Amino acid sequence: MIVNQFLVVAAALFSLGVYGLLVRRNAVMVLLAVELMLNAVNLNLIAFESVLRTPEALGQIFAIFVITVAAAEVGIGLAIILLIFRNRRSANVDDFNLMKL
Amino acid sequence: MNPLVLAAEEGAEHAVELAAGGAATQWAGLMLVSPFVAFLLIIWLGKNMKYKGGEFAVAAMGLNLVIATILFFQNAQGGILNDTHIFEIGRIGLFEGRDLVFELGWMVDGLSIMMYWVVAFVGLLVFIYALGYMHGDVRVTMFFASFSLFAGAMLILVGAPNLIQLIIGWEGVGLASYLLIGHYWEDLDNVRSGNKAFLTNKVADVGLILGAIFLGMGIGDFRFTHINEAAAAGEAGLQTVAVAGALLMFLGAMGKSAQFPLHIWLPDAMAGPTPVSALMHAATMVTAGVYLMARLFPVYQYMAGEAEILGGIITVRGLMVGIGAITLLAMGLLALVANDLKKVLAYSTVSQLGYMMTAVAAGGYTAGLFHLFTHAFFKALLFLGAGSVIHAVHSNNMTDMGGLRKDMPHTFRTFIIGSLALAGIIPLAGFWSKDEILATLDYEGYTFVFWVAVAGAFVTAFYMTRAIALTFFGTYKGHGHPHESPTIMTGPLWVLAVPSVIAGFLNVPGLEFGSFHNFTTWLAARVVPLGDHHPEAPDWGLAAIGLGAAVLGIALGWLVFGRDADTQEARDRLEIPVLYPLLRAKYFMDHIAWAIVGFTMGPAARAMNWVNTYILDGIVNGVGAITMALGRFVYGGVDQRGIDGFFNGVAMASDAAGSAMRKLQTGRVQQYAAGFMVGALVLVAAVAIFR
Amino acid sequence: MSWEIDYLALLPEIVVAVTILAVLSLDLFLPRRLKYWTATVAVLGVTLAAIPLIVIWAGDARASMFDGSFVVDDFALVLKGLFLVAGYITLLMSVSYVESDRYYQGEYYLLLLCSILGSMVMASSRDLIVLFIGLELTTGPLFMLAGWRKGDIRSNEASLKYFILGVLSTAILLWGMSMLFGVTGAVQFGEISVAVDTIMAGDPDMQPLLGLAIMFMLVGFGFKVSAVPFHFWAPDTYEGAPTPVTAYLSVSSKAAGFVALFTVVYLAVPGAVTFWGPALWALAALSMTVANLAALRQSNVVRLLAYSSIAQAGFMLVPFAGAAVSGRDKLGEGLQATVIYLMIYALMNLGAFAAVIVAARRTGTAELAGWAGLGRRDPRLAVLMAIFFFSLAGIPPLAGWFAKFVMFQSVISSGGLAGGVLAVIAAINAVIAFYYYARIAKTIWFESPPEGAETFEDAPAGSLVWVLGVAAVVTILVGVLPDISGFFGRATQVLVEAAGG
Amino acid sequence: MDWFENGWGLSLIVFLPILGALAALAIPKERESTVKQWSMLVAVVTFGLSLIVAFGFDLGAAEQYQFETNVPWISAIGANYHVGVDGISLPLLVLSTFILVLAMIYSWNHWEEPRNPKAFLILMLILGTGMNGTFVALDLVLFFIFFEVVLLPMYFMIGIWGDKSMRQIPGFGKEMPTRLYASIKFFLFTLFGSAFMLLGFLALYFKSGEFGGRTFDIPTLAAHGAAGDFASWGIAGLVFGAMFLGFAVKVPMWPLHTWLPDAHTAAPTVGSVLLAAILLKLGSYGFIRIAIPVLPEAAKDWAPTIAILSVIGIIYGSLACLAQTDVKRLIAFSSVGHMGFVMLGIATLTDVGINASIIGMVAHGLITGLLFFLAGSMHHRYHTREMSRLGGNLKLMPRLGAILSFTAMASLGLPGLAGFWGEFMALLGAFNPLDGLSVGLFRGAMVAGAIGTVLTAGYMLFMLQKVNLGEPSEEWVGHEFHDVDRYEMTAWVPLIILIVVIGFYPKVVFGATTDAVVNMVDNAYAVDSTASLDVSGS
Repeated sequence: MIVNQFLVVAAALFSLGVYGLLVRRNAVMVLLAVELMLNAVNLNLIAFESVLRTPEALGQIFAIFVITVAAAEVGIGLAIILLIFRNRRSANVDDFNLMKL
Repeated sequence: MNPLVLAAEEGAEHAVELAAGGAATQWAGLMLVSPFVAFLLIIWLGKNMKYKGGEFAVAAMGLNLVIATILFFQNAQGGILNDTHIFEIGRIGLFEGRDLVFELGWMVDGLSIMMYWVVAFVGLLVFIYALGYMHGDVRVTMFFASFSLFAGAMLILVGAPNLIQLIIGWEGVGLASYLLIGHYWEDLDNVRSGNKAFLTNKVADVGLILGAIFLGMGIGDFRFTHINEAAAAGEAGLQTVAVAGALLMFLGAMGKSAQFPLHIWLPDAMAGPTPVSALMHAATMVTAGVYLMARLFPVYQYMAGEAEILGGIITVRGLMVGIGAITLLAMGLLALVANDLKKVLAYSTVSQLGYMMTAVAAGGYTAGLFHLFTHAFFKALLFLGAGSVIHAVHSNNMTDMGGLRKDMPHTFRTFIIGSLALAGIIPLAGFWSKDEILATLDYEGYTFVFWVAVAGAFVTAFYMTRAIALTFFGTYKGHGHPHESPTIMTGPLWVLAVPSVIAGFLNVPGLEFGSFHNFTTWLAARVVPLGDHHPEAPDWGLAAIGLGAAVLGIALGWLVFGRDADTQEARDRLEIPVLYPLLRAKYFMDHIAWAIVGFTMGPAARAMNWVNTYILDGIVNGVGAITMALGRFVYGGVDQRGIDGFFNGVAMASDAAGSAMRKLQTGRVQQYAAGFMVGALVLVAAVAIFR
Repeated sequence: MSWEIDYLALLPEIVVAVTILAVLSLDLFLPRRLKYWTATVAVLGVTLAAIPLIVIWAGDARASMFDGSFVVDDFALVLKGLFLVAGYITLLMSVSYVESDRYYQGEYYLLLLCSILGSMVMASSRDLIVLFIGLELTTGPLFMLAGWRKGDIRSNEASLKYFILGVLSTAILLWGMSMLFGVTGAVQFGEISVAVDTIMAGDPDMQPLLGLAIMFMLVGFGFKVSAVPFHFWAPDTYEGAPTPVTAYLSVSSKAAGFVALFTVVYLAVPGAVTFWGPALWALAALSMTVANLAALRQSNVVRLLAYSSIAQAGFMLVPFAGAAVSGRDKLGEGLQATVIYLMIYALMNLGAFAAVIVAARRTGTAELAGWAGLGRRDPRLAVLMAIFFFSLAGIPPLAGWFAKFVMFQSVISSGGLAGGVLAVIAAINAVIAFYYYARIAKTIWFESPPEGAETFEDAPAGSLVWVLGVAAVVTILVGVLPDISGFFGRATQVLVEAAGG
Repeated sequence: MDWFENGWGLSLIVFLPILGALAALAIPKERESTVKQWSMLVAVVTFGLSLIVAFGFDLGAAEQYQFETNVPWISAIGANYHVGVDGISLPLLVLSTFILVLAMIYSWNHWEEPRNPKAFLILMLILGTGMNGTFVALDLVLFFIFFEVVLLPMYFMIGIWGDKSMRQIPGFGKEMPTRLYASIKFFLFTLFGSAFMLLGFLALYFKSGEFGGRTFDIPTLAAHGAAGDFASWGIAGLVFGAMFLGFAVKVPMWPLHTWLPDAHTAAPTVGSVLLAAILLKLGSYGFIRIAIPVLPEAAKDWAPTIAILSVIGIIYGSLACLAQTDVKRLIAFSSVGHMGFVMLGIATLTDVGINASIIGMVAHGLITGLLFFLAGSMHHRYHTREMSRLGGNLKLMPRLGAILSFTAMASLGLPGLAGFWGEFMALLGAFNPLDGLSVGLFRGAMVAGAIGTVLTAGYMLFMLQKVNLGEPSEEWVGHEFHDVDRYEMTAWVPLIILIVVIGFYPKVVFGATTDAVVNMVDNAYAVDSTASLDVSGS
């Protein structure tokens, strides 16, 4: 089944996203890592839809929603990063640990 | 109809043979109440009266004496068999038809009437005496209030128709005793004496209370009549509880009647004012133990007496007789070396109580009680006499006295009468009662104890002679010039001297006073027949032995102390090696007692406190502290940082991933994300593992 | 198939949506000094939205729209009511807060209203896609609101942390959803449920995949309800965000997470209870224990409340988890208790936050040490605070006791050893939790105020007084007559019946 | 008065105090005397109502619940608002309302720092509602609520008005204020116990579902217990244990007592009085009202444990008293011993023992309440409670000293005073415990308990010696002391009178309790009324 290969790719993408999110220091890169994960989800949805062939093409519809929301989230994310950059002159996520013990 | 009868009829269903004795028995309840009324009046009004409230106390006792005398004569004429007035104060339904009833009331039978009369008679005289003795003392009001409290409690005790009321009265007299011993409480020594008396008695009271529970719960009733009937009926099933109850009761009696080794409180109790010693620690309160034995006589006689205990070494009766015998001799010896006049009398009292206890235990119901009866008069007389002396010389110590016979003629004469009665010189009261005890011991076959009692008689005579010699003969060694006491004090002495002389004739075997019969008959007026032995005629042979011992004692005493009572040598003659130090140290009983208390209670108390503070509280605080520490660990070590730690561990385990994973430690947000992922992975892994 | 739209049933959402538009337009046209009108309009809109809600509730009109993807039933109505009330209270709390700090008022209310709308949509969603949209609509605005104090670096940080972990959870949730879709071939809950039953009955190959899908989704919901170990964002975000937003986060956002959780597990995957039951059990036990212990160490009241709300989430999960570990036939027992707990928690937690806002404003700090002797400086506020905190601790006769009571009742009722153990863990945690609530009472009542500390005689802003008063009265009233919260519980019947089938 | 008898009289007694407290909120803080008068009025009216109940109570039917109200309350969990009194609760209800009045009289001019009479009185009134409510509640949930309601006021009383001194707490590094430690300890302990108690209640609730409907109703559950429905229930012992934890903490029984000395010592005088006089009774009352009738078989299994713990408590408490140097702490520890007797009575599971425990509770309430009043008044005057610094109190303040002596005597169980009956009858009950319980063990407990009375006497006399007797120490020479004032006298004299009256006429209490207790025991253990008493001791 070809769907398995799609799924493997999606899983790899997702894992890359997780890795990126965990290790990249620059906030923008973190944001991109999230995008990667969301796109892995999209790939997943489309791949499943290609097998399932639901009457309403649910997988594709779902994917479109995800894309839309992802765009919105990136918008929010960039806004926040911009805000922080203005205040701190840095987009490095390490710099944010004011509220510790 | 009077209110007391109405009250009695409330509980009529529980009353036994109501009102057989007529009006006087119904009014007898007043005796139990009047001292309490006096108590309240003294507290309320006493302060501003001439005798600081003593008037009320005397009046109450006067009333009691009237009632007691009427009862006494009615009983003497055979008018009263047994009359119990009870009203219920509490009831617990045990089982249907077998309610556990608590009652207060009064019992009118031969035994209680005798006690009523003794308490009222001696009490009244001592109260009157105290009006003079305590004049101008501190807290006279409080003194008379406590005195009245004592009288009331004592009457409640002797009038008790059941064990519960007996306990109330019993502890009540204990309380009064505590208050009066500690009358001069500014001096902590007196307070300690009071504590000692209370606590020693309290130890014994454990016996009384447990004994009451055994008998009451075992037999199913706390009423003496029922207990005694059950004992007389001799149900085999009751044997165990009867023996246990009897022994425990005896423990209680030992405390109150100062039997060896629980006698230690009584000599110290002399710290109270002398009238207190006279009434409570000689004539009445300390006889409560003997009274209790007599009240429960059937239990010992029919059920418990012959039971073997301690693995068959000894019978219950044997134990009791033995303790009585030890007490009568050992305590008598202590009186030999005491320098405090009151302590001499105190030890004498303990010794005489030993006689009574021995007699009652051996089966001499009448003998023991008769000695109680006569002893009350002459011992009260002696104490009051001693009080009179002390009042005059302001010291208890015989080394501060001497030669008082000229200065205090009345005191001297009455003291001599009392001493002779105590020593058992014919025909004074003590002779007859002691003779009856000797006869009983002889009849019951306690030969050894008989000779112990004879030795005791010798010792009694000896120490009394010594006391008289040191106090009234020789030269005065104290300060100032002693004066005879006022009439209000000497009057009671003379009044008491009368029964000290003649009371013995009331129970000379074979002698009856017409319709008045004699002491034996009076006491026999009770529900359960006793079956004790009554000799038909005096046994003059035994009497001679007793009398001989007494005379010998007096003679020897006079020999040693009489002529040169003042000199040091006179006293030194007594200093027999070993025995003298032993006696001076009071057989080390106080030391032993304190050692026991000191070595157990003190450390135990501290240990408990330590356990509380460091173990139990320690656990509690420890749980608290551990929780807080756990909080610190969870928050600081796991929640805020633990992912580092987790990944450090992972990194060490896996070199390949190491370098990459270590980067995880860089940012806090990413730590969180890592924690997040770990959680997700664990959940996923759980699915993998458990499915 | 029914594509008919019941506009009455949709009216609450429509009203809120219209309000959003109105606020947006007003914000555009109003001069700065009149911007406060946006607040008035927002409050008015939320209040108005409640009217159709009540009308629907009172009538028996229940609707299912968009092929059953959007349903208006008792459960949805009750939760919408909760969201509206919580939103209303948050708006009131915000008024003086936002006004005094000269924030961007119009946008603030706009975003808050969007979040409220999102949570309302979630309550009705019976479809993965609608649920996702609702969830994002709820959360998205909050990312921004958390950072609303633009100049404050802490607020920035709160926002960033919330955002990063939020999108991560979204991604994981979506990953789970996509797998669920793949396994079952459906997005509508009813259809998923049927497919899940089939798989559980006779398709062992698919079961692991299904299990993974559910686990991934649980992670997403765990983030929303801030259950341990998906709670890391909460303390920092709560501390840094503007306090009214924190209140909203701890109540509405959390409740939304619970709604999502309920609908999915009861309507979509009840058949796979053997997967998610134990997981929830673990989440409940962990949340209670870790959060309570961590809360013992807090010195900042808001941060303490953050941990407290994590622990409370654990308590809320208890009946639900207790029922779930006992098997599908017991599923009905837990939900009612959890919903009642949620309702009562929302109420008292909002009250607590309102009190904290006032106290922090007056003393100028949210550090507990700074509140010493508040009982003498402002006794009325301190009394209210004691009421809310002791209610959170579950001391009768304040409302919190009933929440705890139904929690225990439910978990014991569902029976079983696992349930019993959870009950004991919860009991011990209830005692631990009391300690830190009492510590606040101790500081404000038992300690002396610092030398020369001013006393506060004047009343705080009217809107806050109203919030505090209502919350306090209702807290006590529900505590004394808990039956009035009973209908919340009955509303869960819809879900229970669906799950039982 | 129909409404009063048929239902709402008790509710009035329960809720009047809290309504009064709410009304008092409206009185400005500055108008102290108005607040005082108002609270006093509320307390007196409540007491009056409880007297009406007491006199309206049909003693002939003491085993039945009277003045009963039963209306649905929380349908969601099946709890009803069910209140009523029977012979067991009546004495305690009257005691509770009565002590509240006395406490108010006493506090009229005794205010600990930081004063604020309004707040203090409001807390007292709330406490009143909790206490009265617990004694009349006939529904487990209702009982639980009232049981818990008393916590908060007491927590605040101790925490705000309590002992200001600092104390080194073993196990913690730094010193902390005594009152803070004591208040939190009190609260956590009780909460810990009641959390488990609640679990026990819930287990009962669900179990009852197997026998005709889940219920929290105490009489119904007791009927199930009597019918033996719970006899074969596997976890009945655990459920009893859970309730035991809740009640035993409150009593308190050894070794769960450690909160008590701290709480009592740290609490303000009136707080100590209420704590000792009423709050402790909530626990032992719970045993009698709930634990035993509902789970008679489990109670039987637990009875030896309870008896042993009680006896340990008696001996331990008394010994610990001997080591105390603080007068108030000594009195506090004495409570451990006295409540040990109460629990020993309960453990016998006989009517004698349970009656003993009830009269013991009443007596302890009166006596220890009075002792705490006295300790408070002495502290008020000497500003110390260290016994080594006191002495000669009787000389400095004859009346105070005399009352202290009297109360100490009552406390050590002197016959003729109230304290005697509880101790004596507990021992009496232990002689013949319920059939099936180990006679040997209980008689051992009896003997140990009796020995405990000696220790009690010991520490009480020791305390009198240290505090009351002897010459006053140098420190107080030339110091002007005010002897008992009229507020104190007014508060104390009724207690003294009652101690004597109950001492000589215990029927005041037994009259109400006997039938109810007999009925309870007979039902729970289906005692065969024709069986004869076992006297052989085997």
